[in-house]
Amino acid sequence: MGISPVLWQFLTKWLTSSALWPREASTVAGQTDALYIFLWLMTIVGMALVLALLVVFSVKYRKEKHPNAIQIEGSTLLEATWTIIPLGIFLFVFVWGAWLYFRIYNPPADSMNIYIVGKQWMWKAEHPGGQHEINALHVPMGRNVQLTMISQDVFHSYSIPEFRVKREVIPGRYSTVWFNATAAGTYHLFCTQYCGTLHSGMVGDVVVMTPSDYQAWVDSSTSGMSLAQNGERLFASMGCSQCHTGDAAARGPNLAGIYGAKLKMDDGSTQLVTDGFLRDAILNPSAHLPAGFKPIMPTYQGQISEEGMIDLVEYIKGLKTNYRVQQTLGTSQSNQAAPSASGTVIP
Amino acid sequence: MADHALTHDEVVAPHGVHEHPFYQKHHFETAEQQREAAGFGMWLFLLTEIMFFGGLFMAYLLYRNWYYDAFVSGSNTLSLSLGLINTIVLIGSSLTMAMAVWAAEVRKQGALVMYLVATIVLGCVFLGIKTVEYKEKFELHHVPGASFDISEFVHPTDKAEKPLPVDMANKTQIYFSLYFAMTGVHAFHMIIGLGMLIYFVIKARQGLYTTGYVQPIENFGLYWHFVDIVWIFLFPLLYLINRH
Amino acid sequence: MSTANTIVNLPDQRTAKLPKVNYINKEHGLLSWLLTADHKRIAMLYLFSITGFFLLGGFFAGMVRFELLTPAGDLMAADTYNKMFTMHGIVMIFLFLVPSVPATLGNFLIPIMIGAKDLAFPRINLLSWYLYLGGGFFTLASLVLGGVDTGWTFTTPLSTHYLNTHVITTATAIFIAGFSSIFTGLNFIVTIHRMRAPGMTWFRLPLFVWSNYAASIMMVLGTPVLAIAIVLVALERTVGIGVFDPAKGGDPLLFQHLFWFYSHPAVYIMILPGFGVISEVISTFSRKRVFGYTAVAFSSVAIALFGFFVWAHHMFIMGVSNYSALVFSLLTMLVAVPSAIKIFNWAFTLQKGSITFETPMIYVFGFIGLFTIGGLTGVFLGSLGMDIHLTETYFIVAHFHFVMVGGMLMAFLAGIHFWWPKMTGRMYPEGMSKFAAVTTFIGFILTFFPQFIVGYLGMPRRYHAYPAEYQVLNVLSTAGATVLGVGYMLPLLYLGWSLKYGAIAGNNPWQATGLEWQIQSPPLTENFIEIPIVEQEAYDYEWLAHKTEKEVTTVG
Amino acid sequence: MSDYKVSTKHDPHTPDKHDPANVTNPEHAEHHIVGPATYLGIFAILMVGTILTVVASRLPLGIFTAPVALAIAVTKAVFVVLFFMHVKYSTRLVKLTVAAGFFTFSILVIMSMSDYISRAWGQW
Repeated sequence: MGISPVLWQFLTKWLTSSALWPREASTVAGQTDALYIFLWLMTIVGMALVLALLVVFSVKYRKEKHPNAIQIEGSTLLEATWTIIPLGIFLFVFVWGAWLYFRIYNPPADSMNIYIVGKQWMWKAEHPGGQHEINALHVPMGRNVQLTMISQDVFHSYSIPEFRVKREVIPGRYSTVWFNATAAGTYHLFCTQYCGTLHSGMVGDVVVMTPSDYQAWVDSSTSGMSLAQNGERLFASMGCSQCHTGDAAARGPNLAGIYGAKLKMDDGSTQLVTDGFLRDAILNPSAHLPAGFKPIMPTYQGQISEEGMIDLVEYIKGLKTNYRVQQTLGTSQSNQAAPSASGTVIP
Repeated sequence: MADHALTHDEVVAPHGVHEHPFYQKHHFETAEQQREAAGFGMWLFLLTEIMFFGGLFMAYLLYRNWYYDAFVSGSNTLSLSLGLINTIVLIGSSLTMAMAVWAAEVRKQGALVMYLVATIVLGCVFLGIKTVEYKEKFELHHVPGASFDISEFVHPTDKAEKPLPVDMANKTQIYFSLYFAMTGVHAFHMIIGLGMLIYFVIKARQGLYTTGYVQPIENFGLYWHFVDIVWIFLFPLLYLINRH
Repeated sequence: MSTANTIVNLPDQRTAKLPKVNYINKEHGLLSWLLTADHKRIAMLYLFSITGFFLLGGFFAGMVRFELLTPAGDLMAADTYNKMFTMHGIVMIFLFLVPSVPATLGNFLIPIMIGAKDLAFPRINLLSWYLYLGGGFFTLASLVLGGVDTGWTFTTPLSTHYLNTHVITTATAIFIAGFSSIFTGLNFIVTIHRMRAPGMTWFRLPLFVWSNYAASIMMVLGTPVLAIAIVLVALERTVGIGVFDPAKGGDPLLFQHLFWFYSHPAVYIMILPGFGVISEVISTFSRKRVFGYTAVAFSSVAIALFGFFVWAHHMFIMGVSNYSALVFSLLTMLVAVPSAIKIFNWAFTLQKGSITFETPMIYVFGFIGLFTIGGLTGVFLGSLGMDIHLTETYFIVAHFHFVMVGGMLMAFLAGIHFWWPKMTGRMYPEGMSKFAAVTTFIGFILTFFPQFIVGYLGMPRRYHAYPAEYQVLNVLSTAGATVLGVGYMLPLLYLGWSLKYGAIAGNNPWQATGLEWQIQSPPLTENFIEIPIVEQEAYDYEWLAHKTEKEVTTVG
Repeated sequence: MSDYKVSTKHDPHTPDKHDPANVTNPEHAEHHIVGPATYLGIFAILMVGTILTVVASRLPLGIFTAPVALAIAVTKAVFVVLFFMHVKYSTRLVKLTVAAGFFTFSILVIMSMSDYISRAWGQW
């Protein structure tokens, strides 16, 4: 029975394209592969050593050749050798791996941010400009891209093998990962944390485009409203602007420029305002009370979807002045409704 | 009677050296070996119990740190007096259990039965009070689940209580989950213990444990004291988080 | 068999008979087995039941491999596939690997090896078996009722809020099986501490006893944490207590902490007893004391101790603190060292020995080869940066199968072949068993080595359907699984055959030094006619030669 | 063989002592009977501890509330373990077992909390 032509085709494809490792399509891919190759060398050398010992001893000391065993108690020197050398190698691997880990999980400050929402069984990507994607992610080549990810239901895991990048997407908490794609093309996107029936269907494509192609894509796929604009509408409709007016006498803290600041808290601690902090402060305000304010803010747990939360966070992140907040407030107080035209004005 | 050490021979081997006491299993060399094995085995079992409760204590520690205000408010709805009475009752039952072990060791059958019965009575009192407390929680809708109600924490009837913001009040459910899980598992251990105590009373009345065969009583004592120790931690952790 | 290349020394088959009285024929009837307190009979009960569950788990593995033959999910529906790999994991881990060596070989041998008549608590030992059956019953119940698809890891909140299958039934199964394991461990620890024969000091114990002791400590300390985590999952599902539910303020990672606090040590619970088997076999067939006895003994204890400090390496990408991950990764590197020590000590045991290659020894060579790869690929996963790409792919599947199947199952089979003559009094066909050992080894490599590559290429684990470019490697893997299946079925056949037709083994066919080889095979109900007084070290072949010589002169 | 009872290693003059090497039971401790007087004393101490812990919870101790409560609970537990559970008079092995339990529990708590506490360090 010959090899079926289909199988043969797959075999040649496997051997010619990605025989032992997937394509290196990000800046960390090469670094991960270097560690991987080092680790295999370690394995092969270790394995060869053990095999050599087994074979040589088996041949040399088999019963026909060596009928009487010579008892040896042990050898402290030898044992110390094979304690210390592996220990040294493992510690070296630890340092190398730790370096790589911190590199992959520490996004550079100048990264562009894309939000990812995972749910059973699809990936939603939300670009700051308001572009939405399902089971796909378009990114420009040569730019640092940070993904801020959250799950709506269970644990998922965002994995792009060609980038050697993966991180769990957690319910109730933002997690981040970043990459810098180096080669244009379409790559696999997998959910790697088992998440229920259609786990293996939670896949998609990561499309890396040249900057100009990317710009063209951005322009053609906009939904008309940026995340921040959506956030602004939510900010008004949820009543946030009633208290967070930016006035010195306001019931809520001034949010303009708050992102990235160190906030003095009611309990005396200091907290850095991050995406995660903003999200938690909206859901559990009393546990995130800045100094000098009363715990009067209601919780929005269960009232805002994760996408809405992202809009709000993105809005507050970009909030530099309270001018528009006060304007909106003035309008809504007179109209009892948020102005529907606000989306058309670019802040 | 003052503490004193009896050598083993005086207790178990009054007739001749080749006789084994009736309770010695034949795979043991000596009764003493059997006794130490059983005691050690019991301790290992308690080790697993430590880790079993340990998982719950770990969860408690985490959420108490996260949701301290909710834990304080939740804790303050528990009845301090009932908790205190129960603590005294349970430590009292530990005392009677310890006395039961002593009675078995000095072979006083009447005293042994009396102390075991006293332990049962105190154990039942504890569970009775616990039932009253649980019943109150059901009536107040403080049992985690669909009917859980936070209004008591948002608008406390007791004016001395600090009202909680809604988001923190929601977290009292975690406090009550842990309260029920911890006291529930504890009460479950007590129910098992009471069942065994009844068996021991029946056997003790037949004189089984006052012939030198102390080991079952002694091992059960270890179990009962362990349950007591768990409560010694549960009482301050659940009832007394911040009462002032 | 020529005496030049074997140490097998069987009694004259024309006159040899099984001993008239032994533990198997002392009492008759089903009840005498079901109510027995004899550790050897309980070991046999375990052997039969875990073999049954191994076959069941193997069936699920086969179904998984067949589904993966093609990229599309065409053999079964997605949820059926999910149930298949879930049941494969649960059955293999909780009902096969955890009890495999301790409950069968350990149960049979530990009392004999230390010179005791039985375990300290024979009736608790029987209770363990019934609890095991109870766990098995609930597993089967969940299967019959329609299965469960949580994966063996029960990840919250998937298992608590998002699945509509029989999670609680399965949780009950694991809870009960956990207590079986606790009681076995407890029994071993007490027995090893309190029941040793006169003269049997700690450093005269066979290494098999040491490694089972270390595993028992982990069973006793780790399993209860799994039990409480499972209880909380059940409460979360039924009542909605919220401790693992992010919507109510709970932390789903807390479940991961509690779960892996047991389930990482569980890996060592599974492998340590296997290490013990390897030490016994390699010493016997090279006629030499294990190189560096103390180092091997202490490395088991070191693994048991450090094994409790490394669990979060299963959670490196799950959102644990990066600093915490650093600590756990460092400790993971440290725990790899004792295993490396063992490998080299075993290799050097061969040096200047007088080596023969009977079946158990073939399995041991297979073990050393596969476990070395399995162990070193563990270093890949313990290394933080590497773990990001490798975890949750087929690489990790390959890694733990190399350790658990390549390591533990090989060790289990080595042990079964080594002690079969002692357990049944009969030998199995040597040629056939060597063939099975080699088949298993080849089948194993073919099954799992391609998974390292397909994993690095990015294929996620637990995928029902996968991109077409991974097919070649999956086909190789499935083909290998078929070979592996044959390799596992063979022992079942010839061991069964040997029960009736095998050659009479005599007391000590391998001329091994352990106390178990100095008594009749199969042994008496209480093992020893006279409690031995131990004056020799473990693996003292000169003592054995001297003793045999004396017996020959006395008889002659 | 089941009726086999008397082991040959027994020295008839010391029926319950082990062989000279005493390896079966090297950590043997004489069995000690604790009497009612001790038990009552311990009970009194536990009662005092119980009252103390209630009193302490009503004092404004600030961040020391929990440590004080735990310290009292640990002290009470130690008394129960040492006297009610006879660990003071037990073998080294039993003492070690008790210690091992609390050690493993502390691993669970410390290593898990190391994650929770350091999550807020740095922000990524």
